[in-house]
Amino acid sequence: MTIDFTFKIGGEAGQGLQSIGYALSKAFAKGGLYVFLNQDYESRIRGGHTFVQVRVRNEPVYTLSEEVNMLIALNKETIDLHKTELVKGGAIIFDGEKIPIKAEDNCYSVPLEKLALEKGGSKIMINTVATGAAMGMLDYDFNLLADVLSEEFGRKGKDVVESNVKAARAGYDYAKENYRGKYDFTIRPLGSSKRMFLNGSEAIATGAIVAGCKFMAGYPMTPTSLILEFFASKARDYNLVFVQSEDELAAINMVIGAGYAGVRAMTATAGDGFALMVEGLGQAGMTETPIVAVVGQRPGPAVGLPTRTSQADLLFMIGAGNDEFPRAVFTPSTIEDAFWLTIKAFNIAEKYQIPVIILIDQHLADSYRTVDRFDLSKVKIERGEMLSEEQIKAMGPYNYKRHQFTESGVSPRAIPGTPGCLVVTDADEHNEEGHIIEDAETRTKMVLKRLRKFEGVKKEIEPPKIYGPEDAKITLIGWGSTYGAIREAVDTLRKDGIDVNMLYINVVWPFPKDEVSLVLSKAEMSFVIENNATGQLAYLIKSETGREVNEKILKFDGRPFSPTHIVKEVKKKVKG
Amino acid sequence: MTIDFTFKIGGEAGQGLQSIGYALSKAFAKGGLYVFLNQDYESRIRGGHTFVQVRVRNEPVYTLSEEVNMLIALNKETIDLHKTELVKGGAIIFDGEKIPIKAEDNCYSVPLEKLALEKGGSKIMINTVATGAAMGMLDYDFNLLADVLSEEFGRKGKDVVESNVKAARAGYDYAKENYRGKYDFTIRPLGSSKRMFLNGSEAIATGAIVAGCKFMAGYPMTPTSLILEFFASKARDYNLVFVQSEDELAAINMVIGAGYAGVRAMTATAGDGFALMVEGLGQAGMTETPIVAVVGQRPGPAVGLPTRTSQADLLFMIGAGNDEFPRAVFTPSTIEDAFWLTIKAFNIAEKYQIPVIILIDQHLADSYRTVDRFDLSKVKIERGEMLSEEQIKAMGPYNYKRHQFTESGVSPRAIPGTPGCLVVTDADEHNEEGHIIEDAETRTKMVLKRLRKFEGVKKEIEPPKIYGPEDAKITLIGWGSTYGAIREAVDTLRKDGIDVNMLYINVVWPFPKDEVSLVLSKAEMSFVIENNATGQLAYLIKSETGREVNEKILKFDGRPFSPTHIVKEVKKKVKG
Amino acid sequence: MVTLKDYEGGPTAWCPGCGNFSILLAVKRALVEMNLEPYQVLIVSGIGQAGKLPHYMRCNTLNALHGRAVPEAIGAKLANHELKVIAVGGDGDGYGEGGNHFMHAILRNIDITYIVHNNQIYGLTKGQASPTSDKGFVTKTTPEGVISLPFNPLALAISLGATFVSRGFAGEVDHLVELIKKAMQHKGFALVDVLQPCVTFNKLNTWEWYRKRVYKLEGTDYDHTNRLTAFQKALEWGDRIPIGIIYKSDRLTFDEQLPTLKKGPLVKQKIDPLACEKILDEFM
Amino acid sequence: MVTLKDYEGGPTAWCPGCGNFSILLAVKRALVEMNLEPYQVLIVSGIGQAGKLPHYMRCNTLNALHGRAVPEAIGAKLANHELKVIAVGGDGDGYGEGGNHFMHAILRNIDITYIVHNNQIYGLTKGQASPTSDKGFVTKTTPEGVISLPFNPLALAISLGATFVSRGFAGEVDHLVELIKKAMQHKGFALVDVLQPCVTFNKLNTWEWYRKRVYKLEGTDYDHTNRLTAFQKALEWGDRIPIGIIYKSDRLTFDEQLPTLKKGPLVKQKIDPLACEKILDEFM
Ligand SMILES: Cc1ncc(C[n+]2csc(CCOP(=O)(O)OP(=O)(O)O)c2C)c(N)n1
Ligand SMILES: Cc1ncc(C[n+]2csc(CCOP(=O)(O)OP(=O)(O)O)c2C)c(N)n1
Ligand code: SF4
Ligand code: SF4
Ligand SMILES: [Mg+2]
Ligand SMILES: [Mg+2]
Repeated sequence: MTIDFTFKIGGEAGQGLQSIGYALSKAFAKGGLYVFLNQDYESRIRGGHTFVQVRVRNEPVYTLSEEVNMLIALNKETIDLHKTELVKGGAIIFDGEKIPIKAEDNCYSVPLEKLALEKGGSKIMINTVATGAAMGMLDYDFNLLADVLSEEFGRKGKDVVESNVKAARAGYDYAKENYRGKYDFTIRPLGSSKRMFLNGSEAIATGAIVAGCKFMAGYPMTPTSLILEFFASKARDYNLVFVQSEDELAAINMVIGAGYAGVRAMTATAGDGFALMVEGLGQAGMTETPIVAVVGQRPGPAVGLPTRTSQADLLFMIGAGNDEFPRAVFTPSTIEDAFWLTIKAFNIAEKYQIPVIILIDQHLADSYRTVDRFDLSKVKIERGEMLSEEQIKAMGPYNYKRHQFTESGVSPRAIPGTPGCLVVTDADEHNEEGHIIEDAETRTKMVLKRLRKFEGVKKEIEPPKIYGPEDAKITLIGWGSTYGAIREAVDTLRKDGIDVNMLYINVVWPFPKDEVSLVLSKAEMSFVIENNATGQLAYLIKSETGREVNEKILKFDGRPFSPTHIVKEVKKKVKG
Repeated sequence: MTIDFTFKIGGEAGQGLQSIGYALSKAFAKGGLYVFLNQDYESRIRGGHTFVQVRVRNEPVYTLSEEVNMLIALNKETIDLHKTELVKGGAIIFDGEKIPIKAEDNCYSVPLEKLALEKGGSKIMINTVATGAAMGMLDYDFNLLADVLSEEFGRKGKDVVESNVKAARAGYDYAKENYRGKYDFTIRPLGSSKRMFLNGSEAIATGAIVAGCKFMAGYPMTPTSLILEFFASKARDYNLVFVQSEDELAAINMVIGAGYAGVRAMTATAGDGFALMVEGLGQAGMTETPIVAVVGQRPGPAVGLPTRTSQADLLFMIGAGNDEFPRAVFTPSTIEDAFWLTIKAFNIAEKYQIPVIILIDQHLADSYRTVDRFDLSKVKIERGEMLSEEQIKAMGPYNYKRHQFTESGVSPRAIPGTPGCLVVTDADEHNEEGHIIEDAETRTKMVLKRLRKFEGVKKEIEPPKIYGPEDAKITLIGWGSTYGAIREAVDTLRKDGIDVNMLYINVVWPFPKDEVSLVLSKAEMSFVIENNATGQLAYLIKSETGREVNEKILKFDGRPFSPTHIVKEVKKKVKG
Repeated sequence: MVTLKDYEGGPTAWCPGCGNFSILLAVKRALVEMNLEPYQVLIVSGIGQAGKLPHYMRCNTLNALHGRAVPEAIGAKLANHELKVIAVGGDGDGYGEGGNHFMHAILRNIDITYIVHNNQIYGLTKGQASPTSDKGFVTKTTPEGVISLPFNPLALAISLGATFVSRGFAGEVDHLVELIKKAMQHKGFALVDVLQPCVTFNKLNTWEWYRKRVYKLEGTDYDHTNRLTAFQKALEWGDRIPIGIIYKSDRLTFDEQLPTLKKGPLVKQKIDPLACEKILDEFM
Repeated sequence: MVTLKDYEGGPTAWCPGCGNFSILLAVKRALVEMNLEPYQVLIVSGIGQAGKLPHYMRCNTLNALHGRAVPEAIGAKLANHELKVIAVGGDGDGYGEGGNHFMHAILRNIDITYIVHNNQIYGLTKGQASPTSDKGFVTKTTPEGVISLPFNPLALAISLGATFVSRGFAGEVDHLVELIKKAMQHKGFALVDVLQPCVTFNKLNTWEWYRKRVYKLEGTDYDHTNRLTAFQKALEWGDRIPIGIIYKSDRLTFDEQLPTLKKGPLVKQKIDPLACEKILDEFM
């Protein structure tokens, strides 16, 4: 049987919607099902309106769905706002004792608060009861939920685990006893899973640790604070240092200091915070210091909508900084991509001694998905030309030149503190030794040396991938977190007889000019799909290839694309 | 008789070369001649090697010349380095008592130090003696030089004036008596001039004051410190406030505060300093606060070559800031342009409530030229929609909405402090009142409202100008300070029978797409000429028009273009 | 007569029980008691929970960038020094991101009032350490506890020659109202650091924690005009935490020292290009 | 044995007579007297005349951005705490552009030495006021004289709990050598603010001006362990200007408090992807 079931859990900030969503997801994941979880929240801690969506499938899932099968409403507003999103036969779970509505057929009242107090001993358990109730409605295996609760609350002691399990059980039993039969949709485990369930931030932070990033400095900012927090939480066990800096300027400059000293180092911020790091980016470029910066996009300009998603910083990333220097900008599309591109970011940063930007957005940062466990044996650590103590010795005392002219433009690195060599570099223009200069000739050679490195970077970049048949008539083009939505839109459109494929760009700089040009030359019609108002990828494609994309599907309200939305927009243009 | 005479005055920093150059220039300007002065200096205060070039013509002059007619050498290094630049018959003036060289035919020794001590009473007068000597060699009207010295030293008292005039006279007489006859080139006044002699920084600072800019905040940085200093020096007389801020972040945010409060306000920095203002730029975009920022380019990345020239921040200016918002980027080509575009910058900033960037470079900032006096009666002050107290009253109490939706996207401004209205704005996304919001609908409308303003800005921009015949076969394209060099190159090339014109872009954003496209469609061959390593204008042209410029003449060593260099490069490609 | 109703704003987005509500009330009450109309007041705020304050009342509002409330307030004040300008922000906002501006505003002695909601935590970003977090405090970014010394805004302000240095507590609204009024009446840069319980993320420095420790300087024989004892007082933190005016002195403000502003606010100065001919003369 | 020759660098670009020469000499002498090899030392400098210092000697050098020497030094120190890390910069660099980092480095008590060439002027940019310029000082940007109070780095440092606060004078090289050595031996963030005549642009605070006023604390009965009297001493500026250690105390450094660094410098830690399987387990 095909399962494609979406829960929407709505209420106020502070009601613990996220833990309902997470517990449900984990329980399904443990049952071998595929899960996608996304969050919509306001820039506040309590109150307002917020929701979490959990989509469960028996096949891999890459994105959210607009069609809701079960609405778990912790307040009345949720019902008012989202009732219409329910599919036919979709259920509403709510606490009828607290939310006085005219209960229609699909409204299943569960005394959440009462059960929480009775069985869990506290109102805090309301969300656990709700989680249990949802599972009961679907007749899912309760033990898997119990496992999740044990893991989640294990740290807090046995008592806490027990009362949570009891509360969940109470909801489960209540729903099952009262509504099974009337409500007959069922989800069953597919088998025991070996999949992980994590979000983009966790994937990047994990990728960084795996890649050997030992130092992170950052200033908290949505949507990348979790990257900092995750890294900080692993400091003791993995020999890391995290510094919460006084501002973003300090963060990137600390990272440069650490990179100079020979350690893999990273910072994470939002586009607006990155605006404060632009000078530092240039410093990394000038001193040829490898650094990695994660930039999480959210709507702007300035502070904008702090907790929402956006893809409007693409051109900013490519052009940021005075004068010209090589950089790479990665735009991971999925959780897996986020993990592997982070590792690659460190490799490229060190091999070419350049800054690498990992450009994500709130939607990728905050959305969870079930993915196959990363195979760590496949991780390659490439630190580039790094001279050993022996090699330094062989050069003769103090003959090392940090910015030596080479054919590739890459000058071997040395670790400051190595006997017999000095590592000298400068934010000013400098000579091979790293000392400040004024003359035109050295300047010209240094500029060319730095720019030459970009040729090497270009060769490292894998061509963008096509999803669907190579020779489709219509090509949908995207970058970043829209991968899932476009991919599913392609599936749907093809089913509906529209010959479409997807071109996906997860490295926007160096831009894969030839490949994109080739694909566009083959397509009869092309669309870009972007979370911005002007079509920045379309602009970049035109700048780089001279080719115009035919249509733009743009959205800049801070909310992610759904496949349905894309399908509708494509059809409008294709039929019209 | 045609006069085209170049002085090169060389020596160490701190020897007062600039005052020689300036005094010579002013004396020629007073005699109705046309003068161009450019400076080459290192990032140090004393020592090293530095020079000033003064070019004098009997016709308007727009740029420097590589051919030196008279080398005024205050040290031996100057002779060693620049001797070869002398034209046939070119003279070297030096102090033979101090610089022991084998005097060749064209070497005219003047005992500068001796005369300075004897006649001026101090070694400081060496440069005044040298100035006099140069004038004596050319048999120029001494009284004009005496006038300049009186003006220059007037503030310091009669005695100082007198000893300077004496010192100059001593040099003048010595040269005339000893070398006239042997050296027979002469420059004579053309009549009494009504021209100004000023540099780009002064033109911009003056333009700002004329435009009614009342507030400037800035952090010193070459090459725009003089703009700050000039403005500060006029504070008392013109009712201005200048604040030297603790850093660039403070500078732009103070300017935003002042702009919000209803005052025309400006900051000035270099490209590297602007890197610290990027978040502020977005804040101006988001809050729709008019501000003007002058950015002086110098080679980078990071600190680079602090005192040299560059044009490598073009794309950075256009793309800086998270998310999308309208801005204008002006790239003045000449002193006159700098003045008039500064005034226009304030008008556009206020009419459309956007940030406007005036992008210059060290060469324009520091180079002086004789220009016709600005006709201040032609200055138009356009403050855009600014509600008066009466209009506010008429709206009814507290009905004013700072970010009201309008067709043009422009919402009328009000001065905070006006009775009966509140001016509310926010770095977060906001509603018409200016209060923070979260909803998708308002967000979308606000983005579109802001972007709509750009359509208005586009209409304000004058099309770029062509120099030379409209239908020339070859078009040379430039922006910013290279105007003069390209213009003269066009003249020379045309004389040499090459059918060339110049397309000059002094507003790069909004980009004059249609006009540039048209010109390119007509030209058989096109060149961009830029002080950067990748050809940023060429890239922008391609991005905007889809057209490829055929050739790039690039230079990124921090030194300005000369017409000769351009002529040579063009000929290489045209003949080849 | 101005009343509290004149300052009534839209719905708030703060957590129930948050100390910010008391500060909001105190600000409104102070303005009412000073009989200022909303249009005469400009509040420039930073980004954070504290930074939202002006949205929840009625007055001219410039909600600035995170950390930049002070420079934007300075720009506005110099452009129109007839406005009553208050800058508002959080401890992260003002002492972290905006630390440099804070210092230099003190040196300039610009005539604005700066109210810092000091909850010793990053509230809006959900609970990271702030510059004022106590040592050992476990937060999301300091899983092993804070290892830096807490930033002491009062001692710092006194060290740099601030002319009005005070501390309030959200749990003492009447006292806070008086402080804010005095700060606004003071000529020069006036700091009001307000201890503000964050009930959601700061489980260490709670209402109770503060209430137990806080005591008022008013009524004691404390002399807030002596810089040295003020410095000593500013260092007091632990079992007893003083609130009130810690230090006050007089010194010319930045605005007073600008000859230009004696002729009236910049914003009211005419723009007259033709009056600039003299500048051109200099170039002739 | 390390000698001065080991530290000999290329030609300088400073003005003849500039106080920077003495500071350069003092730094070299201190390093020699501590018997440190150039490869063991990292100097991170800002931008300005002062920032050029490491180019004129021989050691590991990271010439950072204007105002950012301290954060870059912190990053380098935490990455390799076996390096002897000195940060160097000017007064504009460190107290203007870099003011925020200065404050927070003090709070962290990172184990680096920070030498500030305090010439009370912006030298490299040709004579604008600096945060430490005296009131009334006429410069290119303050044609009517400075109207802000001068920044007092020593008082500020003491107010924030700095553990080593000192002032030297370029005219007292032997004394300065000792100060720098003590600062480097000190565990924690050590400030050495050095009065440095700028002979070209600062015609107020000249060699003579300083020489007349400066006196050494060493040899007096001054006790640099008392924070309160230290604060008082830090405020002394005018007819008499103290040089020497103003304040010294002990407190755990940031680096000492990081459990990770007990296992050796980060830069020597192995990279081992396979050791990270446990993190993945958490997601299962
Ligand atoms: C430049 C920049 N960096 C980071 C942020 C993210 N941010 C928003 S509020 C905040 C800190 C909130 O703490 P605080 O200033 O103490 O205010 P509170 O919420 O506690 O009142 C941060 C880091 C931002 N908006 N801008
Ligand atoms: C971000 C930035 N802003 C401004 C400058 C220009 N700048 C270079 S040195 C300097 C100040 C020099 O003064 P100080 O730090 O006191 O050093 P000094 O030259 O006096 O030793 C400035 C403003 C810069 N390089 N970078
Ligand atoms: S998070 Fe803390 S500071 Fe923010 S509103 Fe809630 S209680 Fe107040
Ligand atoms: S300008 Fe001043 S600080 Fe700079 S080198 Fe010259 S004397 Fe020294
Ligand atoms: Mg806070
Ligand atoms: Mg200085």
